[in-house]
Amino acid sequence: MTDRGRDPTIPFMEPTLKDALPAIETIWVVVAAVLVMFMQVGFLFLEVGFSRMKNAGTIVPKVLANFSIAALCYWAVGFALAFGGAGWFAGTEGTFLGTTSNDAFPALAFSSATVPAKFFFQFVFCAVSLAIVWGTTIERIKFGAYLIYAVVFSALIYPVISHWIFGGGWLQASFGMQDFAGSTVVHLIGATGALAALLLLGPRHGKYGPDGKPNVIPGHNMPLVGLAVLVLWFGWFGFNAGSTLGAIGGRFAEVAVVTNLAAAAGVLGALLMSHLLTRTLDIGMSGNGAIAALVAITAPSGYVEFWAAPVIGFTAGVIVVGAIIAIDKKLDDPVGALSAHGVAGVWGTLACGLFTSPRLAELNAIGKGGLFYTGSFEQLGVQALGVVAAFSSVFAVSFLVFYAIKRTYGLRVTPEEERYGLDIVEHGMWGYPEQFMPVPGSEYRPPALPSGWPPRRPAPVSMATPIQEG
Amino acid sequence: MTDRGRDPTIPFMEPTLKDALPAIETIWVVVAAVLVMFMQVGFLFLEVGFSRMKNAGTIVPKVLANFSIAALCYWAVGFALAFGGAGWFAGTEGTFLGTTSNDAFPALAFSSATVPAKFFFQFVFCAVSLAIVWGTTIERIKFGAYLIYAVVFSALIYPVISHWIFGGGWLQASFGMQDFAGSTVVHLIGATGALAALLLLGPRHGKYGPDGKPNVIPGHNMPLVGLAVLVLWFGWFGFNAGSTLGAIGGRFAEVAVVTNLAAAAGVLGALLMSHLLTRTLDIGMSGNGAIAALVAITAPSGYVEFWAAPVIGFTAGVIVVGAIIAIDKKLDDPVGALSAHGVAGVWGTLACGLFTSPRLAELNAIGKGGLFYTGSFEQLGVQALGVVAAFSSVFAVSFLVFYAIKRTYGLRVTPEEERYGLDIVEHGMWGYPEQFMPVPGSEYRPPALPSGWPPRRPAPVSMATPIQEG
Amino acid sequence: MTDRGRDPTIPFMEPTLKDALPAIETIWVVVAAVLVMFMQVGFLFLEVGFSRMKNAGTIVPKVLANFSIAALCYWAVGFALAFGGAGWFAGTEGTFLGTTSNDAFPALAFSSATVPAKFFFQFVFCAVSLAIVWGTTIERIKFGAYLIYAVVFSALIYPVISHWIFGGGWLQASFGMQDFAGSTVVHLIGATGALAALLLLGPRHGKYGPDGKPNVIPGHNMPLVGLAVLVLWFGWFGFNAGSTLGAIGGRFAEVAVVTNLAAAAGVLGALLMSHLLTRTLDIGMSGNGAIAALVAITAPSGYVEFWAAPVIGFTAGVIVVGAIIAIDKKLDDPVGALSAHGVAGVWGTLACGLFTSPRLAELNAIGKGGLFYTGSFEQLGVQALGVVAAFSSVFAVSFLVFYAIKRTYGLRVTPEEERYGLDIVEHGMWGYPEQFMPVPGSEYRPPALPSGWPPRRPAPVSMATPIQEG
Amino acid sequence: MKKIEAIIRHERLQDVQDALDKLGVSGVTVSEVVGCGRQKGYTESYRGSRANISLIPKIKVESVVPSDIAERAVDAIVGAARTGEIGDGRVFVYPVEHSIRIRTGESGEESVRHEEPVGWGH
Amino acid sequence: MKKIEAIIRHERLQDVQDALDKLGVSGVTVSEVVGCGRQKGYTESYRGSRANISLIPKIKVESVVPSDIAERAVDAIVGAARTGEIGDGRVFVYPVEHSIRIRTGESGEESVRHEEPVGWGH
Amino acid sequence: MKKIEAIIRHERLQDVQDALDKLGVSGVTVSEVVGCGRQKGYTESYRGSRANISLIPKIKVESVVPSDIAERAVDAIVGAARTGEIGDGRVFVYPVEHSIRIRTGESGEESVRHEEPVGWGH
Ligand SMILES: Nc1ncnc2c1ncn2[C@@H]1O[C@H](COP(=O)(O)OP(=O)(O)O)[C@@H](O)[C@H]1O
Ligand SMILES: Nc1ncnc2c1ncn2[C@@H]1O[C@H](COP(=O)(O)OP(=O)(O)O)[C@@H](O)[C@H]1O
Ligand SMILES: Nc1ncnc2c1ncn2[C@@H]1O[C@H](COP(=O)(O)OP(=O)(O)O)[C@@H](O)[C@H]1O
Repeated sequence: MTDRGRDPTIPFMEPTLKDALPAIETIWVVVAAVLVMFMQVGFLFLEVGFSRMKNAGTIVPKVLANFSIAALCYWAVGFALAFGGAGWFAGTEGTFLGTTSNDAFPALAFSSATVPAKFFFQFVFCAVSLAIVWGTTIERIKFGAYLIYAVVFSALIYPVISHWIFGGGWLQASFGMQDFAGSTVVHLIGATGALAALLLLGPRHGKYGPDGKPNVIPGHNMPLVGLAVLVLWFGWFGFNAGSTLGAIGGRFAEVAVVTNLAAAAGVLGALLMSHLLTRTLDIGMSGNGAIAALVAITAPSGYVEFWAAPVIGFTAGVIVVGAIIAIDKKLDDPVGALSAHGVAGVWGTLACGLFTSPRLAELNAIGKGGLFYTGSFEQLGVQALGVVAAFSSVFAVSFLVFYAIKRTYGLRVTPEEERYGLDIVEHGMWGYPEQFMPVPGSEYRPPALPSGWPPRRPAPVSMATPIQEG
Repeated sequence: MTDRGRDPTIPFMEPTLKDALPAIETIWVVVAAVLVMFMQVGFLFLEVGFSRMKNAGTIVPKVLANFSIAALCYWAVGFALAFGGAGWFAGTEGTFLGTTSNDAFPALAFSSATVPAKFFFQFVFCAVSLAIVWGTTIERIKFGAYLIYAVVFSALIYPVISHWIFGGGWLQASFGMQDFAGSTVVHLIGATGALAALLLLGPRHGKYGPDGKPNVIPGHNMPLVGLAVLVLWFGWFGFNAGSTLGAIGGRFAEVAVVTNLAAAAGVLGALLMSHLLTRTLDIGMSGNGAIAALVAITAPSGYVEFWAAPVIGFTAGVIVVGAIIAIDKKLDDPVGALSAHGVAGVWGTLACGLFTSPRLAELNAIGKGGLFYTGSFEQLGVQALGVVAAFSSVFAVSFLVFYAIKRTYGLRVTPEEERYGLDIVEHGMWGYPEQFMPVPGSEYRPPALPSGWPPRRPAPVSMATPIQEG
Repeated sequence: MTDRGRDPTIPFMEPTLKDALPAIETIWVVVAAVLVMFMQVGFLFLEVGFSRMKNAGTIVPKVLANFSIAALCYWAVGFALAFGGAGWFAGTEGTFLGTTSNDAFPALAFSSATVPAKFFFQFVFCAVSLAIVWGTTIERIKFGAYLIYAVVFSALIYPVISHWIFGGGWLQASFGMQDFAGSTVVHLIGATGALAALLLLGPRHGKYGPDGKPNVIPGHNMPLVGLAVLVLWFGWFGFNAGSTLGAIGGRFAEVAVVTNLAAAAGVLGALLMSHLLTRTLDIGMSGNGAIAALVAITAPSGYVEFWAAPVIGFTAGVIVVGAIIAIDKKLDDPVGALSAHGVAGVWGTLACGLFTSPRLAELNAIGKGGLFYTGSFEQLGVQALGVVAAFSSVFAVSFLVFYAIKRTYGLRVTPEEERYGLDIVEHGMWGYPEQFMPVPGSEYRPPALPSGWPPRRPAPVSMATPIQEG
Repeated sequence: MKKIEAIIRHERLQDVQDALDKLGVSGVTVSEVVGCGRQKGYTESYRGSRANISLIPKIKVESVVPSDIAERAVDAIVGAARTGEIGDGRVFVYPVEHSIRIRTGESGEESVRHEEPVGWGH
Repeated sequence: MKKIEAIIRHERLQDVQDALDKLGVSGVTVSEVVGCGRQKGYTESYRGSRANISLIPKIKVESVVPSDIAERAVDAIVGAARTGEIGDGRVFVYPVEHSIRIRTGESGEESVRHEEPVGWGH
Repeated sequence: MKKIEAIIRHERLQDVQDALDKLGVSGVTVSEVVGCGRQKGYTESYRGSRANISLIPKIKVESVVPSDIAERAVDAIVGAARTGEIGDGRVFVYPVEHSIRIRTGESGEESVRHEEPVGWGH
């Protein structure tokens, strides 16, 4: 609360349109940022649901610690590197948010939203990208490894690449690469880090039999996976529609519709594929389909017409199921991050080269129309270049960092620790204690009430017994 | 990200008030729509929490598939039928959102929010209504049945009825039926479909003993039911307050307050009734009370003064408990959809005929004041007519559709499949695998740590043992 | 839906800037209020996760009932007492929201948001404060005790104290106490009530051994604790940034950034301390660190520059871990409410006296700069006074109320009831029935499928067996 | 005294309880087990891989009965638990040397006999 | 050797463990069971219907002990598990033919004897 | 007939099943137990307090076998379950008086014998 109202010494001046416009833009950017921040709940439960019970608890401090490290690093240097100037490689201005003048961040200057709002929005993007990295590593990575890589990723890797594509760097400025909300910048980058980590980490104990065949290690809680998917879907309206960085002109509503149409088609594509390939409707894959479609539509969301959205999304849903099954044969990716964020991220980025409508390319003042409008492969080529550039640079740096961690601190818990589970080993307690140990006052099960207890309760009545069912 | 900022060739023109006003309206509509979309989480966990563990997983792909089908069908034809013109029976314009001109959708033209925003908002309503249908069918319906009915519902049933009452159709235009946010349009329609499905489906195996007495088949997770209720409550602020389709004038804030007062009274009404009728405070019913009150206030939320809200809500809370217990004697409705959405939806719609304040009827330019203001039964009659018209048409069509499904594809899994559970039968895996099977590396329980493991851990210390408790 | 659009008799007048400005402010206030309302999910799962399974269900109706009682009481008298006038002790105008004129609520008049929006925002604050009270009481308090205290708290205690500090009462007006969003008003008050309840209630059976040593009674679900923490974090953006009661000027975005930086530092501080003191990374404490930091930054969020936020938050994270361990030696506070809301609330309030920047003190027109800017202890003294005044008055009244409850209705369930668990005793059913009893059709485990069932399933294939793992 | 241990299907539990109750058995102890024998397991599918579960959930019912009614008890269980399908389970009989009722300390056959049926679960 | 099997209340487990430990029993195996006997079940209420639960959670404690201490072990268990309320449970004693310690392969009474108490759970 | 009861480690279960299957054992019943013996428990830490868990999860495997193969069955189990670490568990052998296969009613040794291995879990 402030007290301006009560203080007569302060002349109250009626705000003008000049005050109203930035407020309008800023409200939408902040709301969108808050929605994106909430996506952390999605990543938390995607990993919890796809883990075994003995490894479910550790994901909580993991998510909190990663988000926190990213918050501080992105504030300290990340935002400056990403948007603090129009250099081809990286920005320089605005460490520690030292300046909040819109001109200091040229690539974001098209919106009159305030700089702190834009900073907040860009930070939550960084946090999403970082969260994606860990999907391949659950149930065996050492907790400390998170902390080390998180610093490098949020202070260096993500900011620099995002500068190239979002911040006016070489891919955006010189080539006109189109990535409206980050199929490449956020999702492919995260998945690339995930791949580097996985290659050095290896599969979970028991994932592959002596014959090399992949075994089933089911996640312990599918309803929570469902929560994760819907929460991510919810947050994505901030993610894509917020990337307009403003509300005036109303584009953001169209982006929201495009996003939703794609996600919907993705679910159906994945369910169809799952039924064709596995003769069952895999629960997790229906969710992966939604996520893959959301990832795929992220880059095109600001560049395509409504009709293209279901096409892009459905394709993503189909691709992701195939990718998960194929990758699972050799690489142990419990949540499907490589497929849903990596493969789908590539598809989404390339999709701009196919579906971008010239009208919107012009409106955004980046790149040209896609193949289906212009018949030219130019934009498609630019998109491919961007994918290659982002993937290769992120992979190289990430592999190096994880390799260094492996050689020094160590990347993976011991086989015994892996068998006992990360919760008890890293945190001294199970994530679901009563599932694993006697608890005072709840020794396995609480003791039974004596008959007629509690007195308030009415008299016994017969309960359905199996036979009555038979 | 766009690049307008960096491109000198684009003259930057300062937006005017004409640009600002639609942006303001659109922000609120989009935010409200996103809140309503999130209600899917509520329906997911209402059904998960009220199911047995063996049937909890299937609800995830069910919710995703239904939401997705609705998204595509409502985009293709639903929105056009509902709002694309002022015909008495249905609209025609705007299939596939082919036009985004506000004039094409007269019933929504009072708001300057953009058409895509309005479309998005109306679609999530359709998705909520569809989600309600399935509450009566859990734990025994075949997955395919969802998909077939979802198409008919979101492409035809919901759009046409909503046109009658929201879209300028006969009930709204010729009779002035009042339903601000859809007690009838969204909730009663959904519950009606649920009734049709239930009648053809029958109760869960074991629900009724040989003597016909209802047995207790408790849902497996009450905390998740609590999550569902709070998430629905949260989303309802978008649902009701968003139905103003704009922020200018500030009515939406009053609607939010009205909504909250009603829900609060509903919880207390339900707890009171539960205590009177069952001599205990039923956990699920406290939640049903909140939902019933929210459903009941949905129609009046834009038509009544603050004082009326708690009255309407409390009554709904009282009614729903009685209805659940009564219905349970003959019909197996595990989540209480018939009571919370159907009975309460009827009550809420009729409540307009009692409590609508003339001031607000005039402001909304629909219908007249209610009995308690005008002493006239006219509006009450109109409301009753609307209820009958909506219920009978939806019931007829839905029964037909489900009957056709039953005769062809089949509506219900076999008794064996029902016993095994839908998760393993439809999806090949349990929703909570470790509760049902040994999992590699977690054979029932993870193996114990040898003493002193892990080394980082401090030396043993005595733990509370039952005797110390005694 | 309204029908203004279709009705020709209503002249449509283009809104002006005078209409737009309040709409902008009101949108943000309502959105913020909805975010804060959602924090109830956070409190629900904080308590569910930290309870034993036998006591998890009761928390659902508890949260619903408390929120509901607060809604009605705050509407009836609370808001009037808190903001209905500038009296030194309490306000008087606006019971039952009888007036919605901005002038009737002088302390809030600085914002042009509508009164219903402001009311809604202030109510959800009251509900948060009430929710905090119960953290110390879980697993043994009688349900009825909630209801009685909730009335007194939301109708009297909270409104009066918040008037002193938010509503233009003596602490704010005469002393210039700084509490931007309620470290004292909301969090310390709640924790004070929690302390009073705990002292009269005593520890859970078995918490302390015969030797007086605290025993481990672990909460049953750490992933849900993680959900709680992220949901609270999410809601806090409405809590702090919404306390600007408006968007124009853009301060709210800066407040959001400050809030996030503090929370992030809090997580890291708590993890560090947890590792130093317990040689493990306690899952729950990482969450307590985030909450403590959010509580601590609540008061300063509108008064400090970016740099101060991580300092305040980190300190809070460090403090809370020490406080939890220290308090646990004598007082049984299962969720750590005394530490995270009480101790951290005090720290946050005092922090204004250290870190408030003169620039912002002036902008808010309350109090002076902090010690580190002015070198003067004046503001620090004022803050200390505020803490003492709020704590002592709330403690006195709350202790009295709980004492009265104890003597009359009774505060605690019987030892037998406590052993059986509150779910079965108060609500007649377990929160997780299948964990405790055979359920028709799910006798412990559902029966197995015969081989080859269901026919759609493909032929058996070897699964990872422990030996293959070895 | 004899100990009768039966491995049965979940859905037959209530019948078995009733049958024993009729014979005047003083009580039964029930536990969840998994087992394998002739009955084949079932197949699961997850993210494209498949697994075969061979250990099938069963219910184990244990009751110590006076020697004189042991045979009838076995027949009662077999009758109540049979479905004729593979997987019906087994009944085993073991010798018991002592039996003590903790509450009263009484021991021997008396401690495992009672008179009229109690009606478990009704 | 004898096998002692006791069905007891959850809250008496630690006492029983301690009592056996004192006697130099080499170990115990504990499992969760449900049972019915004289003790009545309890009633639940859900959405207006009511159900009666007859199978009550108990703890089963099994220990194989040398014949010479079997009697004392039984008495120790009865003493430690008794509350005097209905539902205290039973103790049964069975003959054992062999016992092998897997780790060492040693068999016979030696494999189920040990010297000084270990202090389980302390 | 003899009843063989083995308390083993989770991770040895599949080996023990296979070993018994090879011997032509007709089936096994498996249950989860916790136990204490020489093997020490482990320590947990929660919000600053510490607790020591003494009851360690184990798997109990029960199989009734014809007397003639009892000895070989015991050896097979011991061989399959041994790791040499403290906590490997025990094998106990008890006499069995009758065995009935519920489905067929056939009783005696025949009811617990079968011919070729089934390949449980493969
Ligand atoms: N020899 C045995 N020892 C112990 N338990 C057995 C034995 N044989 C069978 N069982 C138990 O009986 C259950 C049913 O046996 P199975 O051979 O599958 O069917 P059926 O008894 O109808 O032939 C198995 O799952 C197992 O738990
Ligand atoms: N004849 C029996 N065989 C096996 N277990 C029994 C037998 N009689 C009682 N029990 C077990 O002992 C428990 C307590 O027995 P009950 O008759 O309820 O109380 P009490 O032993 O005090 O008379 C029962 O729940 C059951 O598990
Ligand atoms: N006398 C006994 N009676 C019943 N079970 C026992 C006995 N001794 C040991 N056990 C079981 O065997 C398990 C392993 O025994 P332990 O002494 O810890 O290791 P080891 O058998 O290698 O010496 C224990 O956890 C317990 O379940």
